[in-house]
Amino acid sequence: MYSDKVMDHFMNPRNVGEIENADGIGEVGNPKCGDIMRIYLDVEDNIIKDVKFKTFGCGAAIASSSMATELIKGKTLEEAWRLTNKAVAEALGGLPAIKMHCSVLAEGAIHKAINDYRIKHGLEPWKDDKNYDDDHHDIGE
Amino acid sequence: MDSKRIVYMDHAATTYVKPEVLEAMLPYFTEQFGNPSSVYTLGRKSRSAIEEAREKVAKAIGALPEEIYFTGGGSEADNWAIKGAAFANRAKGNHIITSKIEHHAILNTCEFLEKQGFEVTYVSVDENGVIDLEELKNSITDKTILISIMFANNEIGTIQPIEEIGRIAKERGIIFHTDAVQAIGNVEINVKDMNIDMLSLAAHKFYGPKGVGALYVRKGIRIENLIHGGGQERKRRGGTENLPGIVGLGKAIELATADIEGHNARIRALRDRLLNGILEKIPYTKLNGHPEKRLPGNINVSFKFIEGEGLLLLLDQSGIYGSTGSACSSGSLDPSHVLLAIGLPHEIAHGSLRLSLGDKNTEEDVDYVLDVLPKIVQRLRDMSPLYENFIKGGR
Amino acid sequence: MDSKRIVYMDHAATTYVKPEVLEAMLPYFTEQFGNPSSVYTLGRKSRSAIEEAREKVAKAIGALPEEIYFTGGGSEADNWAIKGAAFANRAKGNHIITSKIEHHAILNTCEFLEKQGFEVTYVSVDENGVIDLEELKNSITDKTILISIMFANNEIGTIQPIEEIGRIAKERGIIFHTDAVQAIGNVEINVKDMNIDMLSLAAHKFYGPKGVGALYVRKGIRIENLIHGGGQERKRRGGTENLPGIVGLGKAIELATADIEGHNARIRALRDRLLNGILEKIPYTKLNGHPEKRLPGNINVSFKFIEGEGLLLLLDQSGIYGSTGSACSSGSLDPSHVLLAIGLPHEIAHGSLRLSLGDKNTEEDVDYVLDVLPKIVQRLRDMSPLYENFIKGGR
Ligand SMILES: Cc1ncc(COP(=O)(O)O)c(C=O)c1O
Ligand SMILES: Cc1ncc(COP(=O)(O)O)c(C=O)c1O
Ligand code: FES
Ligand code: FES
Repeated sequence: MYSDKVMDHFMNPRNVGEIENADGIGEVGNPKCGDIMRIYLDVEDNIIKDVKFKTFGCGAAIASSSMATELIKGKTLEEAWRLTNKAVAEALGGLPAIKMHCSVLAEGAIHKAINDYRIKHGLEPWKDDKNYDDDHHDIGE
Repeated sequence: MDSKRIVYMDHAATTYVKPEVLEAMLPYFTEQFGNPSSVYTLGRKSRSAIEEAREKVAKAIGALPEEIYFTGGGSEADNWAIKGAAFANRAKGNHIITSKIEHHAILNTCEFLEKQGFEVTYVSVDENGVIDLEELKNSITDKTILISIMFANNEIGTIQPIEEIGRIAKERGIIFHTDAVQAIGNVEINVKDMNIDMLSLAAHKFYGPKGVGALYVRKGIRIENLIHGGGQERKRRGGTENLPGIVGLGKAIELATADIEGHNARIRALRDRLLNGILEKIPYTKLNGHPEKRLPGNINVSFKFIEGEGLLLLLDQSGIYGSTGSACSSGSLDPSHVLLAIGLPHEIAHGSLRLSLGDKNTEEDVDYVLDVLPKIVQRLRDMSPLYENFIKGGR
Repeated sequence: MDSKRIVYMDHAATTYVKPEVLEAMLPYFTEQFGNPSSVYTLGRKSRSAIEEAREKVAKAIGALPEEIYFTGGGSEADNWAIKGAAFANRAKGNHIITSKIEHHAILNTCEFLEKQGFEVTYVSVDENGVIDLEELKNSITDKTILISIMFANNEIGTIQPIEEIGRIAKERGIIFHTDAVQAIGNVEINVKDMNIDMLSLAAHKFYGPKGVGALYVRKGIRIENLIHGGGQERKRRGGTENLPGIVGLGKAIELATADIEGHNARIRALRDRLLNGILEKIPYTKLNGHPEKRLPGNINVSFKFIEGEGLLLLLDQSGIYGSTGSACSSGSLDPSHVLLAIGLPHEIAHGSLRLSLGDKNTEEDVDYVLDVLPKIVQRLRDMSPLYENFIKGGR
């Protein structure tokens, strides 16, 4: 069902954990429909110095968290904002169709963490065209 | 990745075929392959093999051989029973009673029938998964033609008060079907004593082959065919008989019902050792299903703060095979309807694990699982934002 | 009774499982038995075995793998196709067209649907068993939702003009199903070129196991489920997959379609030797079915003045296995509907013998039958009052 890449990131997830006094924290999901992903950012000079995650979700959700955090580490906030769930899925060697929505969580949690940082720094939050807390179970199939 | 020890604890999903069963089947693939409907010797030999298997199935559940019809599996038997009774009794009424925790072979069939103009009542269960008998009685109307309640639940293992339900149905003259796919070999069944009119079973749940099952239909009960066709199964189920499969089913049910008590005692002892170990070693864990009235090999527990698919994948890495009611591992992305019906909140249903023990499991298997499982649960909890909240909230 | 030579010539009824096929199946009973729906390794291996088989089936008929659904046999595939299309398209229309010579899996399904408010036209065939295309065209109405015409007939072997029928159905936007249970391995089939929307097949007709078949459903065609249940077969056919059976089907169809021309040439040569011998040696004998457009292994002849069941029993005594369209050997006591549809009078239908040749048959088998059969026919004729009348009348 899962590619070797997914299994690798699931078995040996990168960046699991939390950051004390993080510059930005984003959480999406809803325990009712299953998954919760929380992302912690450490930002210095507009660059993501460190990132950690905690995820309550399936193998794909954990692997997506791991891959997404790897992909934004060391990037500017603008670059991180542009990371799409599709790019995460592709970097994982693909996800089963019904598991695509798990990668959407990663995109959403990053966006929220970035905007959390922006608000804390008195900046205007960037506009998001998706509502990540919607029942994501329609996404995918 | 731990050692390559393999511990299969998903017998409720399917079992391997026992060597004696396969051996009984083998001649019927290549040598004794004749069509049982043919008049010649080769066909007649096939016919007697089938009739012998029919007698074994009948004996196992206290039925008459002529009340047993072979099918292509448990789902076909369930579909046939429900649709067959519905279409044949439409003139009498259009109301069917079943439960909220049936297998999808029943539930989705009922949904289909609702589209065809039937009405279905889905009776609730209590927190242990036991049918609410009062609700069942109260939902009977003079249009009720069928009650279908499963003998034992595949997920949480709860065994239903089948005899009582049989009595209620009989008093009101309503056909009573039970899906006994999980019960065969684990519970003593006598269809006459229990007033069961129809019963479904599937060979692959008791060390027989996949793709073959049976429906018991009490003499005198008229149901419409599901697979229309040739004159097979006394014209009630078309299709060239699955000869090796049927022979395997016969052999398997004979073995599975030869010593139910002895089998149960052994499996239950192992199961309890495992269950008690899990509850002792892993905090924030809840047993699902009835504490006593449950299948001897069934464990269903919910580990708070984690999700079941990840659990299964990590167990797999250690060679342990189980299953979960988590949404994430089901095709539909809904958590188990059974776990929801017993009142579990979504996130607790999410963290459920079913381990179903079988004949080859040993004490070493149990100890191995008790060694591996707590570490895996902890590893997932350490990744879980819910656990983090809980620990911080607790501090 | 004669020697104990065994000559099996009833391959159209069922075949033995080829050793290579059985060998491919064996690991899936005892070792590789995991439930294909499970996420763990054992389940994933089962899943890939099934998907490999699906690809083989798809390749054999020119379909896409995702257009293949496994079933419990040919009859289930037929029932599913017909009822599935009917129930799913009720809003569009309630008219179905089929032929008078379909298998009972089709005919009895249509009869059931007539009780549910559908209308069915049964198109005639000519004296060779070929569908009347004009009648078919003329029977189409704007309520017609489905045309189901078999690829090749199981009794008389006649092959239908499937491409033409596909074209007619396509032009009118009507779903076209064909029962190809007898055709697989004997006729080149390409569902795309032939405009076939649904196609049924059964493994046990081409040296695969009994109790497993498949339905091809062209992408975009919506049919209602027949076996409602779990999420198997992309939610379109519930039931734990018959893993060894499906693997066997895959292997068997690969073997059967690897060299259809070579296979046909060999079987046809044997068949013609036998057929010509019969017609030469046994007077008052008539070939049933089309002289050329017929299955390569099929012989169907009527011996005047005698009845088929006795013929089968005497052949059996000599180790020869065939079949008949005689009423006396069918459960229903009606002679074959196919033989009646091609215009045979009852007493000629009565004296019919079908010999269907297969891969293991040899020239020696043929010669043995040519030695035994004329004597048996003569023996029965000598007992027959019809023959007496004829001989006396002829004198
Ligand atoms: C033309 C045809 N259709 C359908 C069937 C039914 O197949 P099965 O007996 O495998 O269900 C058969 C054989 O019995 C057949 O010859
Ligand atoms: C309770 C119950 N009913 C019906 C079924 C369906 O049986 P099968 O998968 O053999 O069609 C199963 C198993 O999958 C089951 O556990
Ligand atoms: S997190 Fe639930 S399906 Fe992926
Ligand atoms: S003579 Fe006995 S059934 Fe025809």
